[in-house]
Amino acid sequence: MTSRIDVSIEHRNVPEPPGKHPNTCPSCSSHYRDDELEAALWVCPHCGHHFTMRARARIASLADEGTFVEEAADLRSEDPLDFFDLRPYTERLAEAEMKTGLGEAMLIGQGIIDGNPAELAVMDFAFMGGSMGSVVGEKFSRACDSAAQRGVPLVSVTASGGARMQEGILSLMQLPKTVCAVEDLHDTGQPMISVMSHPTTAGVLASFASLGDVIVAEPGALLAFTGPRVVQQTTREKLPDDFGLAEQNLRFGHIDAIVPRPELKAYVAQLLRLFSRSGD
Amino acid sequence: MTSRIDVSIEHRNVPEPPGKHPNTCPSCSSHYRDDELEAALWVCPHCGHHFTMRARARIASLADEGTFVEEAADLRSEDPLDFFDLRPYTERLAEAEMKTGLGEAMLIGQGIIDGNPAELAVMDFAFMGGSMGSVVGEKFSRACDSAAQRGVPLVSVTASGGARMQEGILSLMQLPKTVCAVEDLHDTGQPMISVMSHPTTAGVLASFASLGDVIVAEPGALLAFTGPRVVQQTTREKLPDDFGLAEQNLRFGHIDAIVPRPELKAYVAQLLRLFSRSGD
Amino acid sequence: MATDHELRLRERLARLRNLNLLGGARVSGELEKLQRQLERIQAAPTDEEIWRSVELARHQDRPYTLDYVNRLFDDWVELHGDRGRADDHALVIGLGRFNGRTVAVVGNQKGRDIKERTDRNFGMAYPEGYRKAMRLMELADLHKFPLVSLIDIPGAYPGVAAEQHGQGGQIARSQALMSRLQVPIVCCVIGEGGSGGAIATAVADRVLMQEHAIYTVISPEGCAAILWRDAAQAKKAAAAFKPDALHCLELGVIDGIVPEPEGGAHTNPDEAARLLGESLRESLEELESIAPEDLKRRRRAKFRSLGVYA
Amino acid sequence: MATDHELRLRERLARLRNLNLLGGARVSGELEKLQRQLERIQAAPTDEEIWRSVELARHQDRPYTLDYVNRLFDDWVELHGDRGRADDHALVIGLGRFNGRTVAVVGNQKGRDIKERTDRNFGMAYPEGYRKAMRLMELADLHKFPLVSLIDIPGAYPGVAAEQHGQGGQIARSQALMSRLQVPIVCCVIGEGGSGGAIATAVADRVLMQEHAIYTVISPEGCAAILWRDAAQAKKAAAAFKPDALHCLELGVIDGIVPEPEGGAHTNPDEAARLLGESLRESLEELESIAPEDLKRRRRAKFRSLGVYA
Ligand SMILES: [Zn+2]
Ligand SMILES: [Zn+2]
Repeated sequence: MTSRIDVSIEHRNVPEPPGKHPNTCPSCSSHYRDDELEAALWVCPHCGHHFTMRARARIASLADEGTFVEEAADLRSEDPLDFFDLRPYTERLAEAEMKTGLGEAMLIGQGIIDGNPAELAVMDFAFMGGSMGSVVGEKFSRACDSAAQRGVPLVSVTASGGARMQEGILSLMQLPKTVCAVEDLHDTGQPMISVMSHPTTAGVLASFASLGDVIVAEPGALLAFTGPRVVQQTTREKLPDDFGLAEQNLRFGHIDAIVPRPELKAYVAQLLRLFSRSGD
Repeated sequence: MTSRIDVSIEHRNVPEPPGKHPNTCPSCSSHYRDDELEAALWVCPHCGHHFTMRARARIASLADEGTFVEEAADLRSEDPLDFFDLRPYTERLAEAEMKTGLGEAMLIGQGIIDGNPAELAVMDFAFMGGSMGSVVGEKFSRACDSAAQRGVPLVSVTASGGARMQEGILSLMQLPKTVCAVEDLHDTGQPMISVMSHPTTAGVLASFASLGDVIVAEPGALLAFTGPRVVQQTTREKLPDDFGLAEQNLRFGHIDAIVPRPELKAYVAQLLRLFSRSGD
Repeated sequence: MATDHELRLRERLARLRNLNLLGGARVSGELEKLQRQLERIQAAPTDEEIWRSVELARHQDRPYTLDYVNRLFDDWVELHGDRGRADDHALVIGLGRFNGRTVAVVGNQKGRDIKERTDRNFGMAYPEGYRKAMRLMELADLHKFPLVSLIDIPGAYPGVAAEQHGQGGQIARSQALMSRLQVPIVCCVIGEGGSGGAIATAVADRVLMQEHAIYTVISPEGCAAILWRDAAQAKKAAAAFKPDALHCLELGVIDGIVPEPEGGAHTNPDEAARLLGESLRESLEELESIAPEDLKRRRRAKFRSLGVYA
Repeated sequence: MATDHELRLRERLARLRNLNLLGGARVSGELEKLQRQLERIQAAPTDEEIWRSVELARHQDRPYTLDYVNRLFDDWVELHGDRGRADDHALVIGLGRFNGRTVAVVGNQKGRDIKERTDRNFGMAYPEGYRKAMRLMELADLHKFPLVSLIDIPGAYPGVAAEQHGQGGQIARSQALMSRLQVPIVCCVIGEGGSGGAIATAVADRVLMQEHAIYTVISPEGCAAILWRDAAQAKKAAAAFKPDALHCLELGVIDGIVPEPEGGAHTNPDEAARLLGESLRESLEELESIAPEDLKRRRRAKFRSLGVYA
């Protein structure tokens, strides 16, 4: 066996350096109470830094009040590989559910966005780093079907470190699974608006998230297949300052726009109006 | 009016520096008699330089003996603009026909290549620099139809400095015209093999020549939309040594292969076999 | 600033309007009819008039794509990038609401000041720009949005990187893609329609030109440099190859002429936009009843008919 | 050089062959049947056996794509380039004659010596490589050539330029394109099927793995580095996420296993090629009678069914 480049490419990109309080702004070090950040859509009122946003808060910020109807809420991961690293997968799952109050790293359901009916598929980074296992793949796939059946667009909001390693190769299979689901949706003529929030990396970036008819990112979001740490470790290259960030992705032509969170709902609603068939 | 970048982008790329005898190899300065070069397929026996090859010689080198049946031989250019530069267009046309024995810069017709029936569309640089006017466009377009009707592939061999300026905007319209013809051919399931010889530039490169299912170039051929002289004059950039040459195009992913002329017939025949529907 | 020349031009165009050729920017798809009408026009544009159009088409205050977009399309969202390597600012793409329905828009974009001109490379797209346009075309086809293409490009960019990135091939593929689309496509040359850079996004069901736009196979300067061996003979070259709208109409290369305000589009951008909007609306309405497969077939047949030979 | 380990492995595989699961490289598309058969297999691969496959899949003498191509396809013509920016040597494409008809072939390609390894970037494609693959797929679809995809890639390349050129998006789009093709697609993992780099060209109607190939969501070293915080625990990681062919078959991720010669493919490349050829032939024959639209529909349905949840 010869020496070879290490190719550990999927990798969870931790959004904030560990140790700091989650409500301390990593950009300007201002500190906030939960309710302050909640009121500001988790955007630092001082410097504009976009904190990672939880899935339910995200839905509340996009869907008109009281319109969201969750779907497939009961789906839960199995442990097809009997996976055990330092702890069993089942234990990690239970802990994640306890901690987040969510059954998985994605919520899907029907909602109305500024008067425009849509299907929503929203990820939550707090649930095992937003990693994509069988349930995330299945939920996204069902969201596509629900959108197709009701003849409405799909709006996805991603936040993911990549694959769910504990599901092994089945995790990789969620890439083609979600890709095929988007293609089935497209065949019915419905669009997908992809909103990439921090971080959208690895398997999620390399599948459905990149297939949006329009791709919008939040400011400062890391959007990379391989995160900066692994790239640096592997290639010893000097990385550009904005390596993998939304701003770089825009410059390189990968995304359509960077939209600050307070303007996101109006922006998405405008797109939904433009894509609506009825022409109203 | 502000000062502006000069955008004289179409441009005849003269294949050999003027003044030298045409049978003197521009690469190694060996000199040959016509019959010597003819016997060597107009490839320098000393250094391998590929001389520009006349259309009838090209057809003889590709089609099995006696199989070529020319089509649309009677088409002649009109002078829709009453074009006059230093001399009238009509005079230039008459002179070109006298000099080359050809009615236009392209010959088309049916032929058999190593047993494989095909349609041929072959350009001749000696006729007004292989420029593409209405007749070249129409002939190419008819070649596509002939291939479609007979259910055979099209093999094009290009050698062109670009647009026929004397036909003004009609010359530019030969780009979409030939592109649409290729698309109509493709809709019938027939392929086009594009052989690019020196030089294939400007309007011909930016239309049908680039739409080959497989694109083959001859060694050392200049394949560029804008030739090196104009690029240098306009941008003052230092040009790479192999700027625009087939070798650079291969490296940058624009073409499939560089095939020396003596191997070209066998190579094209192999492709024709692979593309043949019957599977034989 | 209406010169004698402009007045004469207006007069001739007024006559043309009476012929119902350009009245209210009327566009006729029937080439034969147009040609019969043109035969009745005695005076072809003079060399001076042709050169005046070259100057107006390049006028630094002439409205550019975004000037029209902002006036004509509601709910405009500009999209960005070729989804590969770059976001070419010499070409803008986006979606907007026009005449009550969503259209996809692609347009060449020049810059106003030095900085913007550099950023937009004087309106000359790189190969990445054509890819960006193709990305929009595919979006339009998938969602059945009519495509509006505004042309204003001096020519494809003569640079090392543009060649290395496959300029010729991308221009060819953009045309090929347009020939496959099953949605209505209306194109208008709003300034310079320069060579391969222009045709890359001009394979439309209806091709229009503004009154003072020019549509050329090569810049007058480039033509003069080659044929007269003197770029200063540009005026002579323009007179010889006739890039003006009337000649293009006469040759069947375009389907209609969009009138400009007195003195040229730059004198009254609002009015220029209104006139352009009328022509686009009329063209799109003509096309919307045609079956998608027919659109494609007719589009190809139209371009395959262009050329004069015996 | 057949070790004790290898002998045990051969023995177990001989048993599997008796179950008619792999006999003559038989491939069954019926997942249920396969799973019933698998239930009868008492012994799952041991941790040692899994690691042995990791080693064999990466063996420096293992046959690569071109080794199979040269043995299996007549009239082979390698094509080049993404028709845009580059010709990525980490991935080869071409046309060849197989079983009497023309097929399009795409395959990852590693290098043999230092120079070739560098030239082929250790088999790791850049985004341009995925574009090159897509170009071939479009050619195959247009001309109705079945597509054969051979997978042997450690993983997508972790480099600055790869990110700047949009690696994630290209991998997504390559999968999307495969899900739209209307020609039969057969894929075989012939060495390492590493993560996004592998799946980019693996959306096939029939997905096969060679007996000692591995198919992974992340390299064992990468997994160990993240979960155990120690890349040296790679063997433990491999045992946990089970990248071997039998487990992949059991999970329904692949449709069949292609036997290798005694001791691994590298011990007898001719025989390995013969066995691979048999499996490809069988798969293509199964698929050729299916209507194009059905192929596409079933392919999508198959991938959409993958996953285990409650
Ligand atoms: Zn802050
Ligand atoms: Zn020589």
